[in-house]
Amino acid sequence: MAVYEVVIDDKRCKGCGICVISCPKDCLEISSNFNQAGYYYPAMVKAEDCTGCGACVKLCPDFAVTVYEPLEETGS
Amino acid sequence: MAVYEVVIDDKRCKGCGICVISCPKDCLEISSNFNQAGYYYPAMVKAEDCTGCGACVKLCPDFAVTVYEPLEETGS
Amino acid sequence: MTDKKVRHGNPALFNAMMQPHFCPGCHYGTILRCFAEALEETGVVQDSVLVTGIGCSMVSMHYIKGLEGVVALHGRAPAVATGVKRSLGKDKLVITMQGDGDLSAIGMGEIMGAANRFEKLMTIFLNNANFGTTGGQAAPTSLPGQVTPTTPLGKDTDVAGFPIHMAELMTNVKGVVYSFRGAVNTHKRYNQTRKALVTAILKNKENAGYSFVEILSACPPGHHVKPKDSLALVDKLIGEFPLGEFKNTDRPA
Amino acid sequence: MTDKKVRHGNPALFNAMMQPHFCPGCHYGTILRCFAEALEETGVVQDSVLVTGIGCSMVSMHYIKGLEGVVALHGRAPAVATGVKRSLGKDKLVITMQGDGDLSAIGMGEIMGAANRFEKLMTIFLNNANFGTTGGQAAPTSLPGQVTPTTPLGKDTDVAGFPIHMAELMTNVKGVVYSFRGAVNTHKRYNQTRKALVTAILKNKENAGYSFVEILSACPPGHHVKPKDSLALVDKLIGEFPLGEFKNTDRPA
Amino acid sequence: MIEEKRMLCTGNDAIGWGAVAAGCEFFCGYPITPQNEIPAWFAKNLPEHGGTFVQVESEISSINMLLGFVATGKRGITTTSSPGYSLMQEGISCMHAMQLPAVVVDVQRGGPGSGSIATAQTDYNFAVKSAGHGGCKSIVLAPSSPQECHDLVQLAFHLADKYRILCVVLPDAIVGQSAEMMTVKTIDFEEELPKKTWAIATSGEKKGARLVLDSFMPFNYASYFPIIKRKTDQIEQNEIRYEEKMTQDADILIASWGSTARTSLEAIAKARAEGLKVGLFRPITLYPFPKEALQKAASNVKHVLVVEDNQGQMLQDVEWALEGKKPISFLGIDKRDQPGGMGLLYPKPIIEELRRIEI
Amino acid sequence: MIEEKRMLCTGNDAIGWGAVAAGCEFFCGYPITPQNEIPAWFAKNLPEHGGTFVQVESEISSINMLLGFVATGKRGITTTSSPGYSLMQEGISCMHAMQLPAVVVDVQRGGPGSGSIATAQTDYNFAVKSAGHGGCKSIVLAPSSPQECHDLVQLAFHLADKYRILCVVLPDAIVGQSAEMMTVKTIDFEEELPKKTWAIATSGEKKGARLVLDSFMPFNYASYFPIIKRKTDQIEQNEIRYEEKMTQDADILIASWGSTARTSLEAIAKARAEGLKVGLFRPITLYPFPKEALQKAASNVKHVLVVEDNQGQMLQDVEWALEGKKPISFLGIDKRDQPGGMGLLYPKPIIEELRRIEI
Amino acid sequence: MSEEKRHELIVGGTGGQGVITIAYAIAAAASEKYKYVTRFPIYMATQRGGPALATVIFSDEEIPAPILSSSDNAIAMESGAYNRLKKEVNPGGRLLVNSSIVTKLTETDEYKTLRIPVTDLAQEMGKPQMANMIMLGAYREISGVLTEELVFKAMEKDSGEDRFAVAKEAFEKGKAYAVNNGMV
Amino acid sequence: MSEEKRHELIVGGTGGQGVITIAYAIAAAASEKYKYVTRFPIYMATQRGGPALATVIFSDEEIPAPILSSSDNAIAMESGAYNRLKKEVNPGGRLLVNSSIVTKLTETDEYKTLRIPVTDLAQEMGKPQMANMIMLGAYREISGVLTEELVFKAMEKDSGEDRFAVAKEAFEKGKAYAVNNGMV
Ligand SMILES: Cc1ncc(C[n+]2csc(CCOP(=O)(O)OP(=O)(O)O)c2C)c(N)n1
Ligand SMILES: Cc1ncc(C[n+]2csc(CCOP(=O)(O)OP(=O)(O)O)c2C)c(N)n1
Ligand code: SF4
Ligand code: SF4
Ligand code: SF4
Ligand code: SF4
Ligand code: SF4
Ligand code: SF4
Ligand SMILES: [Mg+2]
Ligand SMILES: [Mg+2]
Repeated sequence: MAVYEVVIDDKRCKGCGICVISCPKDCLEISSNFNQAGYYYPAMVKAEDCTGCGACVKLCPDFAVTVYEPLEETGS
Repeated sequence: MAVYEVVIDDKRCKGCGICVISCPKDCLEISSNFNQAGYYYPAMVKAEDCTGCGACVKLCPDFAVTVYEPLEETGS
Repeated sequence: MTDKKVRHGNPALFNAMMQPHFCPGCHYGTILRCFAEALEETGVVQDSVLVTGIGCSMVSMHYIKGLEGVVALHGRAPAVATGVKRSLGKDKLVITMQGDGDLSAIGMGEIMGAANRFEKLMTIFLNNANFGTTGGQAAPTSLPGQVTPTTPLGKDTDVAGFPIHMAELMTNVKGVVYSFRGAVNTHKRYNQTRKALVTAILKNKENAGYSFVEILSACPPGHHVKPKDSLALVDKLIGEFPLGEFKNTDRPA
Repeated sequence: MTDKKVRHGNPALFNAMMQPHFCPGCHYGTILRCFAEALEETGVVQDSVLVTGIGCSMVSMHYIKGLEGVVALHGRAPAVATGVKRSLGKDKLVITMQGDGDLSAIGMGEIMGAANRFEKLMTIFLNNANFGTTGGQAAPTSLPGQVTPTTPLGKDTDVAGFPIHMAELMTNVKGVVYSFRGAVNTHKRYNQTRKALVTAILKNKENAGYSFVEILSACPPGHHVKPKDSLALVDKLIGEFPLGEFKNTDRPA
Repeated sequence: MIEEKRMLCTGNDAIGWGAVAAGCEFFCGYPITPQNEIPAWFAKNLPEHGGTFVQVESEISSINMLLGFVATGKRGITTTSSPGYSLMQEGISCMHAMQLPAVVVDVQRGGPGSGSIATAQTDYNFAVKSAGHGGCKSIVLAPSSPQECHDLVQLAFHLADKYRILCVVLPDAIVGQSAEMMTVKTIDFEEELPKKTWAIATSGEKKGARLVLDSFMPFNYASYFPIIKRKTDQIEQNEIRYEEKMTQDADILIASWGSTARTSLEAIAKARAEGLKVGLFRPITLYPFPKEALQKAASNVKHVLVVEDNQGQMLQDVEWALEGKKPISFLGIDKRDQPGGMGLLYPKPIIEELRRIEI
Repeated sequence: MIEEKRMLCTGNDAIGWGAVAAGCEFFCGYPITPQNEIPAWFAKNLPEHGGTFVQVESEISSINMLLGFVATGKRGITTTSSPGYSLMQEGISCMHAMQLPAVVVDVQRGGPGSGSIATAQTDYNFAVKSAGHGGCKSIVLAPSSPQECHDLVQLAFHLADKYRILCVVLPDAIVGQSAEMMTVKTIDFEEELPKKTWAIATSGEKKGARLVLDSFMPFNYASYFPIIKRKTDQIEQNEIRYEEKMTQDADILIASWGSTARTSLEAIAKARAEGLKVGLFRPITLYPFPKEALQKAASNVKHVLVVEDNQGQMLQDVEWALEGKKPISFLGIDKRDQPGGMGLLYPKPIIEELRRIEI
Repeated sequence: MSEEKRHELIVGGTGGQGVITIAYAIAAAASEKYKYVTRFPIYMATQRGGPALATVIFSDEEIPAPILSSSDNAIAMESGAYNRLKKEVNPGGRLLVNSSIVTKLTETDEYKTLRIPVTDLAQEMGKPQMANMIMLGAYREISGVLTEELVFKAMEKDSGEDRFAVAKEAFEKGKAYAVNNGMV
Repeated sequence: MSEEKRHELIVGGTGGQGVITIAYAIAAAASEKYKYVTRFPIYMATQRGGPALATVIFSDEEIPAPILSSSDNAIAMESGAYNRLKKEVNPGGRLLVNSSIVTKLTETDEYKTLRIPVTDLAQEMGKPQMANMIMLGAYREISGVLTEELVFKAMEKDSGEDRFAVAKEAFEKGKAYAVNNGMV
């Protein structure tokens, strides 16, 4: 099961594909959806492979990617 | 007897003393004569020591020095 | 997934009101993120002023919360920054951000003048090997053979010269205490560049001298490549411009 | 003495109509002689144009017979020279002569721009570590502690920077094929400098690239020394600026 | 000489065509919007016409490089836009000092500083009133169409050589960036031009540092200013150019230059349709200013309206020419349709103003 | 506030004293004759008064460094002479775009290009008509003595802050290099100045990129030009300054500025001794030009003679102001006693001209 | 449809969408047929993504001003342009809208609004860059100005052979959409 | 000698001869006594050796112009300056000439010409740089303007203590020469 959640802010995305190329696990792919500006944004295709490394976040020029991890439930 | 003749063009000379300092044989000295512009120009004081090296000529900033040598009489 | 927290997100200093105005695939946004992270790490943003040059990065201060700035005339950022720094004094950091046209063409006199005067400034030099803003003309940094509006048959070194290596050139100026060239086209290089920015900021903070950080960047339209090929484009630039730290010295005396 | 001939006299190219306008003890006259000798040796004067900067050497073309020239605006000689060279083509030599204020202060952009554009020019850089013409103000080349009208307490490197080493800096530009620093305060150095000028002229003649010859010079009033101490003054400059050949390469490709 | 041809062409490209048609052998320049098409045009086309293109590291170097090139007696040009034109002032002044013939084009962009990259006519005073420090004046030509860009660049080269003077061509960005049908053709000005005996290194026989001695250092007031005076007298006498449209019966005269003259023309057509008799006076030479022609054109009108895409610059010259004899009002940049960089001065506010004027 | 004292002082040094008296905290500049005494003065004296002196690598850097300094809300100055003033145009234009208050001094030297290092008044048009590209205008003040250098520099700082505008002080080299008795004293202009809320990094509480947003990029015509218009209207209304001497009964009015006004005054004294009734009108603010005051001063004279050490520059403003109502003639640089750099415009040719004028 | 004496068009979008190219093609085609043609880019965005607008006028009579504050014809490639242009179409004129992107439209009877989902159509083709050529095809067909041949000639001149083939295909797609949806 | 209401002086020579220094000393001294003083360097040579000229005026009344095209008093330190100044001395005025260097003098009755061999006198002192101070001493004595004390005060302010002693010695030498040669 996927540990990390990768969220693309499709309004910000310009469909450059940098996140797709820079993901070491090839988790992302450009989808066939486009936003208001006409850009095709990416989607997660291999959620289970994602290591949460953050390459997609850091290298996205448009501040459009966020990687989430599960909250460690303390005290349980 | 002096072999080389060192001639100072006193009109050009600005009395800087560079020729005096740069002569390796200390042949020149600033004289007590001054020109129309008020500059004290140098004079030869040790003609016999002059090696004709040309340092005084080359280093004079005011194109004021010439070193002559005797004409070799060819065919005599 | 149940409850979650951000593992990798936008830096807290990023002004989320801004929608980056850069072209798809441009690395300027990435570099701004990297810079914002370095400012965050060093905690200096409240004491910093950013002076930008004219180029696609000219409104960079708007992207970072709490960063004041001046947009200098084309090429003059180091002079403007000097004025700001001389006024604000040792406790403030003044940083310039300039493109390669801005810094290595029209602004060569200003960067050399300020560095040689031993100004306690830092410069972030965005080298995308062309004049992005004006339509991709050749810059002094452009590669041999590069096709641009002003080199339609490819840059001919015989008449347009070779790419200038600013990070190396700066090492010859005694007032320069730090010189580095990085890129942001891989995660690792991103981190190295961030570290270099942190180092430069800290040098600036202690008024050690002039710090210079060159960052190679992609300009897809200028280089006639697709946005997705922007990472490979920077690899090509690295072929001409080696990455690394070229100078890191103490304050000279 | 009987019949005699000149053993060492003024170069044939020296325009004897001119009375040097330099101050007593200034080395500019000596440098002009040295340059005239190099032009004579290489036989290129009829094919040469001299572009001077603004400074005490600005009317240098008048001292050399048959040398055409243009007096450029302050700092802009390399740009003007480029225009002349691009018009006249490969068969003509275009040489700039610029002071240290002219070249390393206001003209830094132009010299770096032209050299980086791989112009086939030659520059004679007269470094007397001050702005002679305007009354001896500090130049980017001035020595730490040097007292001038703009550094009345001596040049403080913390606010005015360290002396810039142009001959070394130029080696970092790929288009530069020759870089040398000489002096004319001894007979031997005079001869070395002349040789360097000859080398640079020949490089220029074959359009190999940019040639740069820096010559240290005395400016007695600017340095508050007597004319006769001008030779020693240059020794002091050599302490900061080492003499020698810094680059001598073939035409880069 | 260039082969005659007709084409759809921008004002910016027309400058290239005009230069090549005039035998220009050199372009140097530094990119700046809204004239980037000009260096691109030269980069592509000048070599084919036997000329040399150089992209320079700054506008300061551009103007000085141009100086060096034209000092050898050949024709050369540089082009820029407002901030770059500011940077060229010292060099421009120097070319006047040396009396070097050359052509400089300023495709104006908006406002001071880095300003806007869009059109404006905010450089009138700057280009017309003084060629940098020292108070010389360049001949300043203001085209209002691509065809006129092409023609006036050729005229600029001609006048430059005729008077040994620097000529400035001053389009606004509307003129530079709009494309229209245009005929490329070398214009024969039917005047013999003086030989460039002052040029350096053009002949085998050496002339010494001619340029320098003739006109430069040491600066000789007595030999310099009288020459300049004679020259400017001749220029003011012979080289005035302007266009008049529908002035015969006009009650209102619009004085306008460059693209706003054409915008005014559209307003005039509509105003005439409403029965208002309006005419147009368009100076083509901004310096020399067509003072007497304007006086004549205005002699029977009841009101003069100056229209410029700026804050009122030619206005003072119009006031100066008309010596308080006619009521003069101004319509300018604050009447653009939009505040931002995309705003333009359209015919509409002009028509409204024409309706308001009481005659 | 500075201790009041009286001394023999050159106009150049007086600029330093005036600046320090006005609380100026920054000087940056690049050497150029005939104003090298100014940087030397600041290098020596500014640190003692708590200010910072920087010798810059060029005039372009100087003006931009000044921009950076004053952007922090403090008072700063740069000084230069004509060629350097040319190089500052883009920066000057930018300071208008950003509406930054600062003082720039141009101690004029002669002619275009590198020209002569001696005096002239050849920068009138250049300084007055346009502050670089974009068509803004600086307030331009022309002193005619060291005392006035000192006073007008203070006024320049005051007006700069009052209107958030760049002020230019425009001495000629005679004014800059001659020494006279002068009193150093901080002038109280008795007006409260607006707070510099726009300045960067002056308070703990951060304001974001204020300067940038307020007035710079993206360039906003609608918010910019109306502000400038309001400002210039106020300036033209409130800040006109001029001097009149012996105009009451004058048949001939000499209009002159800077040092030539004083030369004219000597000529006037001699002419009056010969029975000629001559008066002097001297604009002190060249922009705003004292148009109405000149009209008034000239209302009863029969002839106006414009005297300038140039080719006729203020002349057009005088013609513009007088609207063809008075005969106007000009006496200028070609009446110097000597052609070379040592030539000056002396009272003699002015007296001769006054005798020639038919009234 | 009868030939017009004077035709006006404003094309608006963002930099990178090729609005300038549409205007260029129309103007170039018109230059083969009309004595007077003007083409003017009101604003040329520097970076991709900024606003870009261009106007075209062609006429048998001299064109006084090359700029247009309102027009008989307009094309809006995205929302920013639509919001501007919806106020600048002359009564009785027409406004073509890229309805893939512009989804919120203001109803009006003043002029005709024609919705063409060119981004979707381009994606169908697998050529997202060709949205502008699709719009050009629709526009030519709907307005009936000039001739297809003239426009093709202009397009061919502007692009290489390969790209022209694709552009032509896109043009045809736009034409077909207009025809099939009763817009002609 | 009675005090003048207005005193005029032009000093000419070449850069490096210290002509400006003479003018400075006179003007500074005058500033202690007169309400109005002007001092103006007509030309400041850049390099040593170029022409240098300075004027001084002091007066009880306002001085309209600080420049002088002719003067009651003049000093010529070398030939170039002499050739200019010989035409600029007012009738009845005086011209002091450095007769060590200026050997060709034009005879005139218009004004008094006074020959002082200041370069020779300086050499006698072994201080070639002090020729200007010798001239100053002679000038003060011959013209009788101001007072010796005022001039000394000005000289002292301008130079350091050491140099003032030498300068004073030179001044005295000039004064003595003027007295001994009946010039006063
Ligand atoms: C004086 C002046 N000249 C030219 C320009 C036009 N201009 C704006 S940005 C730029 C070059 C931009 O190149 P670079 O600095 O590399 O920045 P990039 O756009 O690549 O980020 C130029 C030439 C200007 N604004 N000012
Ligand atoms: C634009 C401009 N700024 C300043 C000057 C004044 N100026 C003339 S020469 C010079 C510096 C001279 O120094 P350098 O180049 O070292 O020559 P040097 O006199 O020492 O031979 C300066 C600042 C000028 N002529 N033009
Ligand atoms: S976090 Fe790393 S592994 Fe996960 S999608 Fe992003 S780049 Fe790929
Ligand atoms: S890197 Fe960012 S902008 Fe590019 S495709 Fe991925 S999410 Fe979109
Ligand atoms: S030639 Fe040589 S040895 Fe003779 S005087 Fe000159 S320097 Fe001295
Ligand atoms: S080096 Fe020349 S100028 Fe100097 S003292 Fe000797 S001869 Fe005279
Ligand atoms: S033009 Fe180049 S540098 Fe500018 S935003 Fe686009 S990609 Fe980035
Ligand atoms: S000022 Fe200096 S550089 Fe100039 S001539 Fe005199 S000594 Fe030489
Ligand atoms: Mg770039
Ligand atoms: Mg120097």
